[in-house]
Amino acid sequence: MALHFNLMDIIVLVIITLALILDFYRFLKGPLASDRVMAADTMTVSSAAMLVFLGLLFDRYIYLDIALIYAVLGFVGVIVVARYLEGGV
Amino acid sequence: MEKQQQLASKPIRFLYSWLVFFIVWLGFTTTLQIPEVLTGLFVSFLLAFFYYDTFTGWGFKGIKLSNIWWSIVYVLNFIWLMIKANFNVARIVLTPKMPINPGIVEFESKLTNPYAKMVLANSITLTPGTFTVDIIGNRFYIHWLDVTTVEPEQVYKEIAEPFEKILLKMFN
Amino acid sequence: MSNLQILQITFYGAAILLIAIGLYAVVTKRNLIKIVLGLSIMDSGVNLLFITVGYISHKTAPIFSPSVMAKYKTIHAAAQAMVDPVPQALVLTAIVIGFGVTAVALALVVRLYRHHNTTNIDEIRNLKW
Amino acid sequence: MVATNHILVTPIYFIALPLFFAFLLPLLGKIYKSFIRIVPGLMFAYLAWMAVVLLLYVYKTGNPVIVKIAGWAPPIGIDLVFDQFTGFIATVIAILGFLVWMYSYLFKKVEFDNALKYFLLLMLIYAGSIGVVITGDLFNQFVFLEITGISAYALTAFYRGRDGAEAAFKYLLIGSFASTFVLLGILLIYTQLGTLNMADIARNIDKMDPTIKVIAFILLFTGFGIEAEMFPLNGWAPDAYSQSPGPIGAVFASMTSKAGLYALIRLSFTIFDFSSANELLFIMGILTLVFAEGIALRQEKIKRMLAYSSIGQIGLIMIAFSFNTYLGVFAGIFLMLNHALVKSLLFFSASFLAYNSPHKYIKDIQGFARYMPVTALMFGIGVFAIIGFPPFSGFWSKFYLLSAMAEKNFVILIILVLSVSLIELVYYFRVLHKLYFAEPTGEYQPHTPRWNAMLAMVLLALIIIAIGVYPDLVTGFIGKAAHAIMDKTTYINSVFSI
Amino acid sequence: MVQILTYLGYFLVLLGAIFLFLGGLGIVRLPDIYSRLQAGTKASTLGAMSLILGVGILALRQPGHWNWFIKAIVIIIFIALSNPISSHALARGSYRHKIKPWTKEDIDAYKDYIEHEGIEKESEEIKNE
Amino acid sequence: MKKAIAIILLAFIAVELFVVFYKIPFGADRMNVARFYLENSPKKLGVANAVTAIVVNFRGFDTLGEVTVLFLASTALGSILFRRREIHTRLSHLRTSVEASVIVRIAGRFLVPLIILLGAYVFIHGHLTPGGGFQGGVIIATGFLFLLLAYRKFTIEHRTITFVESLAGITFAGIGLIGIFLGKTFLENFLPAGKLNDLLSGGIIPLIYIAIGFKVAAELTGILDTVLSISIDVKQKEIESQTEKNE
Amino acid sequence: MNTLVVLLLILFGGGIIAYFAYNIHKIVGDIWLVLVGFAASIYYIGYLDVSQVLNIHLAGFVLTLALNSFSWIFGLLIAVLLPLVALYSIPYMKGQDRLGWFYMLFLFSVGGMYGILMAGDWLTLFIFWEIMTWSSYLIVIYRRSEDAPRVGLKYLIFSAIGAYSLLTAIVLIGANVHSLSISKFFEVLPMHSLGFKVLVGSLMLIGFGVKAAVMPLHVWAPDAYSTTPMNYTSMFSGALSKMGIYGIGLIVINLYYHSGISLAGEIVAWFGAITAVLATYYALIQKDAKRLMAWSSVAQLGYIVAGLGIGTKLSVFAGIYLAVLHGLFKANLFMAIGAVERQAGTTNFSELRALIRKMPWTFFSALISVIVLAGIPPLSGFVGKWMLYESMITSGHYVIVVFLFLASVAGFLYAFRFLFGVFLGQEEKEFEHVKEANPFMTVPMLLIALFLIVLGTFPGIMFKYIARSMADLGFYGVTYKMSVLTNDWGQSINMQYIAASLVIVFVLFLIVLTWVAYKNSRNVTTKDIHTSGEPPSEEDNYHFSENFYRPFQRAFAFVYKYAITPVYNEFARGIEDFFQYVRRLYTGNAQTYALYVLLFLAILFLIAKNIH
Ligand code: NA
Ligand code: NA
Repeated sequence: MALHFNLMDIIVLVIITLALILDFYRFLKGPLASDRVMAADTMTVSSAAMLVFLGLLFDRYIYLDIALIYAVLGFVGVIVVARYLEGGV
Repeated sequence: MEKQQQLASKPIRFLYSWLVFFIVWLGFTTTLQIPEVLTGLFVSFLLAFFYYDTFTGWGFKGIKLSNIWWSIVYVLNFIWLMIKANFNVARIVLTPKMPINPGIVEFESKLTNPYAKMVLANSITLTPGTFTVDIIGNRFYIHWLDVTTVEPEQVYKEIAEPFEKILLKMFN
Repeated sequence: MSNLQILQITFYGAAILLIAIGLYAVVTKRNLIKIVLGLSIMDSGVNLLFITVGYISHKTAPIFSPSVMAKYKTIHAAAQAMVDPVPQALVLTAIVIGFGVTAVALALVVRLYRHHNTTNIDEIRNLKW
Repeated sequence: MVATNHILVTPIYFIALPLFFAFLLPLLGKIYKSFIRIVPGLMFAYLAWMAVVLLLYVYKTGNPVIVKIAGWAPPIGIDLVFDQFTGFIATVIAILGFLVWMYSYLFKKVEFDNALKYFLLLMLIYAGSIGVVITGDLFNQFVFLEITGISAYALTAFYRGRDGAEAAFKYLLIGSFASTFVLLGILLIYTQLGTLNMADIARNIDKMDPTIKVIAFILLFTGFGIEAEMFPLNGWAPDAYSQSPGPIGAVFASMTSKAGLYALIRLSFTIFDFSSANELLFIMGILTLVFAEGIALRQEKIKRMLAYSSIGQIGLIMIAFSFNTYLGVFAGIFLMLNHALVKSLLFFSASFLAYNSPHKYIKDIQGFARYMPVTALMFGIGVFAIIGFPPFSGFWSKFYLLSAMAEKNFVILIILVLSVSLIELVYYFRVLHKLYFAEPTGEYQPHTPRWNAMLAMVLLALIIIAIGVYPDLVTGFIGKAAHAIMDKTTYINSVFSI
Repeated sequence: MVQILTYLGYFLVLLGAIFLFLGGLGIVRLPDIYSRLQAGTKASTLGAMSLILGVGILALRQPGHWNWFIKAIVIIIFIALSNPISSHALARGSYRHKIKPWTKEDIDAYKDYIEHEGIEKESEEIKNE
Repeated sequence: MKKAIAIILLAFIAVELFVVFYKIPFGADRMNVARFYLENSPKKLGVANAVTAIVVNFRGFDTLGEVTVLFLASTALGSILFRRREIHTRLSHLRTSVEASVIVRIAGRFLVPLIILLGAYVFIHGHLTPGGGFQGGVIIATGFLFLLLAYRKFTIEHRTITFVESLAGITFAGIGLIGIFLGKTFLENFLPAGKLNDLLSGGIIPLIYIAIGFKVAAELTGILDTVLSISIDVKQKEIESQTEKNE
Repeated sequence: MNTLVVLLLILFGGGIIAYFAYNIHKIVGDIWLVLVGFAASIYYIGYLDVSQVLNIHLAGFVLTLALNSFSWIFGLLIAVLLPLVALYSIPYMKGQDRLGWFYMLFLFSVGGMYGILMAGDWLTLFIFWEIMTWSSYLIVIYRRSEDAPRVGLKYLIFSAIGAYSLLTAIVLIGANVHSLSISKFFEVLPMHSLGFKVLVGSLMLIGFGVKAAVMPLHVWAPDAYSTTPMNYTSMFSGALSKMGIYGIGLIVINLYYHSGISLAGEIVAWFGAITAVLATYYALIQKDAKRLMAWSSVAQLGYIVAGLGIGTKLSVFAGIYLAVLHGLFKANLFMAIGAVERQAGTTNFSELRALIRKMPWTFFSALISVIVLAGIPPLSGFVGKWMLYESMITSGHYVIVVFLFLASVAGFLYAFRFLFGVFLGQEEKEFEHVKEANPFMTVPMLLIALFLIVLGTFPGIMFKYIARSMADLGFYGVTYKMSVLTNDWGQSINMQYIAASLVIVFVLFLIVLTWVAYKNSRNVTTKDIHTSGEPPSEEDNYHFSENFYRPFQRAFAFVYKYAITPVYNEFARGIEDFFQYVRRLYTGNAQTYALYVLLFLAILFLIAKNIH
């Protein structure tokens, strides 16, 4: 597929990637389960956004659907852990 | 628990749910092809059949011109507050020493409608610098990144009031 | 070393590493939960390998969506520009199966824990010889 | 509406119907509780009947029945191959399925708290095993192997009072290794040939890179070897056999292990073109045989003993196939049949003999022959058949096996196999003697089987004796089956002539 | 028109990306889970919303891509609805999991509730139902 | 010792595997039957998503097996963990003693139907988009998971789950069998292929995917409910031991 | 219909019906049993068409039923014994349960024997061999005595060793000769390599040798013979063991002498001789009549094997003759022991004594049999031994003759011991109420005794058939007149001459002896007054049947020390211990199993790497 990224696109992608790296750092470091879940949730949102942006770059409408589903799953995942933490599971 | 005082009649609530679901369906499909629309009507019909009872209490009653107006006002207001607060957080994060004074404070809300309370809570949460830890009755427990006061009255003024005054009008 | 080679080493290496890590966890970890996690990791490694193998450079997802059709005009041309859909289909199956197995494994762990009051695999050895 | 050549799609019923009824069963149970037991039975009966009809059809016409699923001819679509070989094994499984059902029909009243789940799992393990055998697609085989596996895990852990969960966990662990290796093997083949159809792979196998081919073979061989209970990959097997409900031991012996074996055989005979595959099969067969039978000699628990014995039989079957001669393959198929029949009878009777004993020690059932004469007799018939006394069916398979060895002048091997047979004889007759001569310990109450279980056992015993007295009942089919599995070209051609 | 859309779109996209980055920085730097929830999740949420809206606007440049915009709005609405809820739930869960907030001046109104009436009273109520 | 052996063995196996896989060029086109699938899923089946065409039609038999695996897993879970569903339903109030926060509870009211709607959207469009029955089913099950988490008293009627999963399973297998009764083969398409990228295209494929969607949703929900109810057993045990002590 | 099949049907069908008949009522069963016994016997002797051949195609093999003169003579032995044993069984088995089961197996085993004799091919032979084996095994364990598991397993293991050797030989024949026909095999055998001949021959001999109880494969025999109900032991030792002899005869003559490896025959002869000697010495030290006779059987079979092994015309002739005789007298002796067991309740020498007054007919028939056994002239045993010694001397096997002679002397000793221990000596009050056995038991015994006397007087009656069977084995030109056998160098042994002159006198002498012994036996108890009411110690006992040959036993202690049974036991234990150790491979830890899998995979990878 012929890609025609402009500079702006690349800057945006780099920034998001950096954000993801920071999130991932927290995910690895923890130290608590809550921290990891929070980091994972942040990563979910960030990567959903990135997915949407990539959809634009690749001209793939489908990526939007994927991003939406991704966000939904991430959301429920956090709720699961949250409920587990408060002893509600 | 979250009992509605004055529920709309079942058919109304059903129709309302159906309509909302159908609109969301259109949002999902983003097309107006006949099969898609018909499928959407059918699917939202089924879904409304199962969920109208919990999905809405008042049905179309909530949709008044004034309500819509206040909603728009609320959203714009919220966005503005959010952006403002976000820059605030950006400042905190980017400052090497991180000038924060976190803590959990409380205030009493004047809202009675649970939906309104939820909107308030979410708004507080979405606004950087604060988030709702819990709601007990009318008491809101707020985690505040930079606590300036612990007095509930003051807290209410600083955190909740900008939202609540519009919300009171919205959910009148 | 070409880009493709780097990608090849990275992806194959990562996938096989995942498999090996999974196997290692299964073989050495004492905790049943960790063993099950090991199994899952193993599965993901295999799935990653499948997806990797299905990738064809410079080709697109195998969906003849309106935009794709608008771009390539004919089905044949579009088909020429797509990656191998089979590994994706297979992986979908493999994932679901892996999920099923993992669910059963966890259920077994729960029962073992209730029965033996431990999740240490070394202490669960009523059956031997 | 129904096509005139309806028989040509019937193999699909072996999979579609169990799945269909498995899905339907919960609903049927709501309508009338006994449906959950009756309906599977009707289905098993119908499928057993279908299997025989289909096998006769294939036998008479000489043409395999090949179903292209979803209307796509192989290698595009998945195909089911019901030829003389796969058909024979499928028929054995189908008949055993029916007998296991009959045996279990009332079993649950006492022990099964949830008949629905039991019969569901039974139908699925049945569909899985037959699926492994009749599918013509490698990945599809993997899917069926997993269905078989998961049903087996669940059935192994079916009883809560025992160590079923432990056994099931071990099974699952090793089974997951199997699926990983199988998947990797399939992937390697796919990357080389771009196809998953067995016949397509077989005819193009020389296009594979030799190294990749070898590794793919090894991975698949190991994976299927685990399911086939090959030594040393069979650590899970004795536990699973011994902890599962009684009839499930029979299911393992007659269905799942057969499915694994079939996959191994198809791999070595059709898909790959290594001559060393046979050597591997040979060596592993011998190891499996010797270790399993030797260890069986030292077992104190009846079901564990039967389990090791079952594994030993698998080793014997592998040896038989490894000769790659007509006689050897013939013997192997005969052994498969016998193993399915006889081990089922043994598990059937043993599980009732040891019904009330929690750990199933052999000493727990001593003297039980006086309380349960018929059940004990059934066990005895099983023992006679497995030892290979004429006129029980085991004799013929043993004779063919030894003839196959003699044909290759493997005198040492004959002596080895017979020595192992001697070991087998010793431990089986020890049990028999305990059963008949020792004083009951009085610790456990005997539990006489209900009529349905009795009927299932008697039917099995009659089949065993009938085959023993008149082996021509099956030798015709076995002969054709042996030709079918050995004739790679015909397999490929018939798959692609559809 | 296209130009306006481009500038507006890229502005939002860039803004979003920056907020995502700030969020990441926040969750790395801030001292405890609650503060991190403050900075991280919300900056990220805002960032994501802004970025997605930007994409929706950028897509409008192409003819027939209005559905992108709609879908983007749908996603934004979903994120706006779900994210505060998950953050809140996580905070509440963490607190009830006895993870103390990091405070300078020991400001914790919630502690009183949890310690004096909180969980016990709640479960008492549940039992009496 | 065990670790050392494991490391040596695994290192060797991994290296061997890597060496072998390294022979397979990355990103190269080695399609064989896949070529046929790509050309014909739009042409003959009218399915835009070739993966879906493979999953539901060309290799639909695999998918039937896969659906069976899920069904099996939910049955197995029930069989491994619980004796009687009735007891479990009766004691479901023991599932948790902590109520979810009011925010979560209210959110559940309007988010869950929307999540379910999304799931339905995904599986209904399985033949057009990367989604499908499995993905849609998972999303719907997620919605129910949310309900289970948010409402202490929310119980799922297992009868309903059973009903849905049975019906969906029968539909899948039944659609396959209809092919036979129409003189074709199992799972063969007997409906018009339709126009590419239309909702009403792909013959029986969307029907099957819808069935799969329902089935997966029901099964996963059942599995999740079973898993979440594990604590019931534990709590029941606690209560029992306490009453024993008191007596 | 093929008469051979009819005979088999009579026996097997009869067996199945007997099961049900006995379950109806014992009398019905007994009537049926006797009917079947006589029917089979009469059918065999009178109606069987020996020339008939039946080929059955089964499982891809041709199963052939055909009888020849050699096998016919063994069949005749069975035909004689079967009805008599059936009659004998009626009172003997009175009061036992599961009679239907017992007699079904009984008839099955007899059917198996006939099947073996009729087998025209190795497969048929093997099938019937196994049927005979397992039915006899089930009879051995029929009584469910404490010993039964051990004895049964021992019998089964040795049977299996034999059967598996046989099976190995058969499949080797099948693979190399491409036919399982027995006659075809012997026809083409000379064309095969020496190695093949030796291998197949040895395997066959091991197979048949087990049933013939040739040392060192005899271990099972004493136990099995003595544990089994005596009515079956009479068939067991009388007829069933002859199936081994039949097979050895086939092999030794056809394989070794007709294809020129006579050395192998010599070895067989040596095995037979050693068996005869050792078993005899073991018989001497037995404390129980059953076991004594069991050992005696082993010894006697040794003679026969030796005779067959030498492989000359006369030795084979003698072997066959002795085989038939042994069948008769040993059956008779076991029947007598059975009668004693039934009437006196024990067969232990230390308990038994002086039954002669109580059971004179039993004594008489036992006496006749013992005389035949010991080879005392003028009865038939003497003729047999004479021929055997002569054949050996003329063929130069002096050492074997010495061995057999030693065995013969010792045989006399144990025969005497048996008679003395059971029937003679001081009477015991304990046995006061013992009566003579039921006529159904004594009459068959006496009938056999009568046969033995007749055969001793007119050996020629048998010679006719034996000579015919010799022709089947390829020994032509055995000439005989009534009671005159021409030996190898043309001299004739006029049996009638020897016999007739002595027999009448001898019989008279015996009658007198019996009568005198009967008269003179006193009725004293061991608690006689001379011990002053004290229980007599062993030394005081007048009746010293216990430790009868203690000095002898001491003298030959070194022989007894080297028994073979411990060797077998050690071997078995070694195997069990080995697998007890191996068993630990299955550690119970799933991770170990997983490691095995990885190890397996790694090894295969390694091998693959080195191949390519
Ligand atoms: Na699939
Ligand atoms: Na799809």
